Amino acid sequence: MKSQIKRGVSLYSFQEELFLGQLSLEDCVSFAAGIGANGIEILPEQNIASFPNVSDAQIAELHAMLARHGAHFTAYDMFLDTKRRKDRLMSDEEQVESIHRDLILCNRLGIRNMRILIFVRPDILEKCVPMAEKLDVHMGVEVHAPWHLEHAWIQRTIEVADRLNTRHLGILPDMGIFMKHYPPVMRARYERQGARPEVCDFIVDQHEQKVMCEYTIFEVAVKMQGNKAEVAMAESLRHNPYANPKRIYDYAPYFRHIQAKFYEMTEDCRDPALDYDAVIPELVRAGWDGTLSSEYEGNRWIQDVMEVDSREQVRRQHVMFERLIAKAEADLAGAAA
Amino acid sequence: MKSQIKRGVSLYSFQEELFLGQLSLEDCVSFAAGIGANGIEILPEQNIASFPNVSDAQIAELHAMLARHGAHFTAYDMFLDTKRRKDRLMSDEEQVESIHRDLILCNRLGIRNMRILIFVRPDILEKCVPMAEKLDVHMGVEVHAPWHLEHAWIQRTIEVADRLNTRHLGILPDMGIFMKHYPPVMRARYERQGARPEVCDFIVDQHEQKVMCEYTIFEVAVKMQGNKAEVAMAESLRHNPYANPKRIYDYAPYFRHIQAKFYEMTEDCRDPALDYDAVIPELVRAGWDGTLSSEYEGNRWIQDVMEVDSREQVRRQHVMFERLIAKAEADLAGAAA
Amino acid sequence: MFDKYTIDPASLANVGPADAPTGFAFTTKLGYYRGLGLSMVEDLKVSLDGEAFPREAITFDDGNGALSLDEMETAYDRRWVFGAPATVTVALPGGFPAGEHKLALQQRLRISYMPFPSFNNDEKVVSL
Amino acid sequence: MFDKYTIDPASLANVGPADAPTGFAFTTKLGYYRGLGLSMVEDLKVSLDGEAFPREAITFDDGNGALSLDEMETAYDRRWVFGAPATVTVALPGGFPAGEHKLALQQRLRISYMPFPSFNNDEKVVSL
Ligand SMILES: [Mn+2]
Ligand SMILES: [Mn+2]
Repeated sequence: MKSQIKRGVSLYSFQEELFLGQLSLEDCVSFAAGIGANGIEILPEQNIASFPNVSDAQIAELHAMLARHGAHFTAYDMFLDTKRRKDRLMSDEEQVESIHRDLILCNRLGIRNMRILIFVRPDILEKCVPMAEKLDVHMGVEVHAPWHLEHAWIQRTIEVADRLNTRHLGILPDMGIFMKHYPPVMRARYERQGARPEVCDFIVDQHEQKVMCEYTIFEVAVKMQGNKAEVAMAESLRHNPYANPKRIYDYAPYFRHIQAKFYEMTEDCRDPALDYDAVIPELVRAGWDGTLSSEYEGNRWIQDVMEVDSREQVRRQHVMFERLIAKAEADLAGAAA
Repeated sequence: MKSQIKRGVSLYSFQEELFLGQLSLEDCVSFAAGIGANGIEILPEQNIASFPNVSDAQIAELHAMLARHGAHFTAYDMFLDTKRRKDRLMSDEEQVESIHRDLILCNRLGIRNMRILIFVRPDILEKCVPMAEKLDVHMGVEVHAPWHLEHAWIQRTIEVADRLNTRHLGILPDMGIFMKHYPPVMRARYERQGARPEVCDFIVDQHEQKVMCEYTIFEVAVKMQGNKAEVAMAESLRHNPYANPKRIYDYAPYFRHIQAKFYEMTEDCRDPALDYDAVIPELVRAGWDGTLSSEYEGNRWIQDVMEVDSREQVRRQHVMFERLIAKAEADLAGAAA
Repeated sequence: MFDKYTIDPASLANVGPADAPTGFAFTTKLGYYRGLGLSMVEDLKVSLDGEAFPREAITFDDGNGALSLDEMETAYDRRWVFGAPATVTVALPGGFPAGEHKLALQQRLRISYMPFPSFNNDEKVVSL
Repeated sequence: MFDKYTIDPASLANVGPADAPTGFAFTTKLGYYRGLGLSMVEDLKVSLDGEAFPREAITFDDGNGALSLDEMETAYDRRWVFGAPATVTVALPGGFPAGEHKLALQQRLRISYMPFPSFNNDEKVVSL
């Protein structure tokens, strides 16, 4: 069975080089298309200087640029500045208005998937469903660690989607929720900041065993009297639980796009931390046909000691995707035969 | 469809009266049998003074006492004192030995379900499976809040059970994991301790919305500069997430006994906090035939202002069980017709 | 969970010769929902009007023989049964002082499945 | 996430008359992974050798006109574009002191989806 999974890249992946002016938007798109990841996820607030006042001419330019490389947009990452004013939060009406603004720009950019920040309230999203339906944009709440697919906050959005029987509200999983092993790049940075190797070993082992993070934090902070870097490393566990990859199969009808978060790919194109080995087969089994969109977030863990090469990291991830998708297809065909 | 769910009571429910000597063990059993909850869950370390050296004569007495009331044992709550010695933790061998001791006593008591404390390591349990199989005792790891059925720590036990293909290792869910609403008895005690009503309102509302607890704790502790009782109440959210009740259906093959935790039943026999309304239909739908074993834990929240009446609380819960089971049966029959 | 019940005020009595008491005693129950091996009772802190007695002044007897708190730490074969009163004796020449005093007890327990000790605190105004 | 890049040391220059500088200036980028409305830049704290300048001494210009930090708080219609340098000017009669000095910058940002402010810190030894 040939899977219909598509591959792409979020421009978030190239934030280091984009920030430093080492790569242009077109460089990123050209590179992505070159590795077969021609679905481009855009963060207008990062990648379009004129945001939110984007002209038709600019949009035409963007589309022409994509066309030059055989690429296309897959998803639009929205933000919602509820604290824009210091004196008060945005009212509900202002929040809906801000999301409408993004839905409209998303539609003008020809994009049908919008990443919704996880903190946006389900009742606000409910109010945006009519506009999303009209513009045919799927609003996917980003399921980001330490939340997980089964978290009650996420279930509230699922409930709204079910109740409205709409295909324009759902989720958008960030694969950071499937952290099976503690990322070596994170550990290494905490070590450079002064965490002792034996304490790092302990924290990594506790994570490996899936011990409730609060226990580990207590052990490190109180019993071991850990230093600042050690306590910070232990506290990082709070943000990085390991969700059950099997659930990605169950919720597949609720998402059309995945942020394929990663922190580091090894030279032999393996992810030492996130459980893509378990996730990809579930996606293939579900017959899912959305886009796996690379979201490299390793730059901040290594920039203190080395040059960041986001392109090489993304390239390795896509080698892994091709390998794992092919394997899952073969396994599924084998099981069916 | 007539469900096969059985009803029972854990002696844990009567801890207040047992501690104070207001009820004897037989009083508890007699009461439980009187409300049709004739499956008795025992905590030998609470209820048998001679533990762990329980004689055959004592066991015969216990059985005779149960027989007098038409009751029987359903489950055995084990403990594991890994920190028995101050100078070191129990070795793996000592842990296995302690669990063997409990398995043997469990078997001598004629009990086929053993509650395993959640902190017991899966690899230790794996070593105990042969003995559990020999004695035909199901070892069920208590899935207690803030863990939940999908938590990676719990999944490790499920994996061991699957790998060994054994029916003698699994889980034992504590219904505290399904806290849909914040318990009024908890709120009330924090108010008596000095929490201001408006801050309590905020915390309850955040819980109701299923906001990630760390945000609420931060708001109360830092932004509102909450007092000690308020911060303690906010921190209580960390221990009381709301797990998805639908999952109880999926994991039904892995458990044979349920600790039906509750903090308070209203006069009209409703649980204002835990989502039995959603859980019971899943159990009925799964055709589950284990025991719903009352675990009343409200005493510690009210004993500062009123007499605890554990029997009345348990009675109300069983009225609710009968109502919800009958309704679920009728709904399922209606759906099938 | 049973903090408020852990001092039995009616049990207060002096010990030693009536005319020259060597201390006082009262009964207490383990404030936990199950029994516990004595080696896991890390401390029984007694204070009078806010003044704590030294650890050496305390002895414990569950009916099976008196132990110092240090001896308790290795009493691996003895258990404090759930709901069972035990006697705490405090060495204090002259015995319990006349009149009403605030008697406080803190039980510190080492519970294997909890990362931090479990404390049970009680405080009652008592007199002989 | 871009803390270490937020001070551009090559940009350091005095402002005002060459013989009587009224202060100094340098360029900085917003140390965040997207652009942000200026009203959400809560503070730009500049210090020299550990000594912080008063908030009133700082002005910000993203190329669209200089603003005091207080004015920035209500500049709802302006955004600090991702990766775009802006000029921070510090009032200091005489300009940047001679020789090497430790220049530190802290950007405090109000990020709506985070309960606490986001800080970007940079510190570099610079000279004119
Ligand atoms: Mn993401
Ligand atoms: Mn329980």
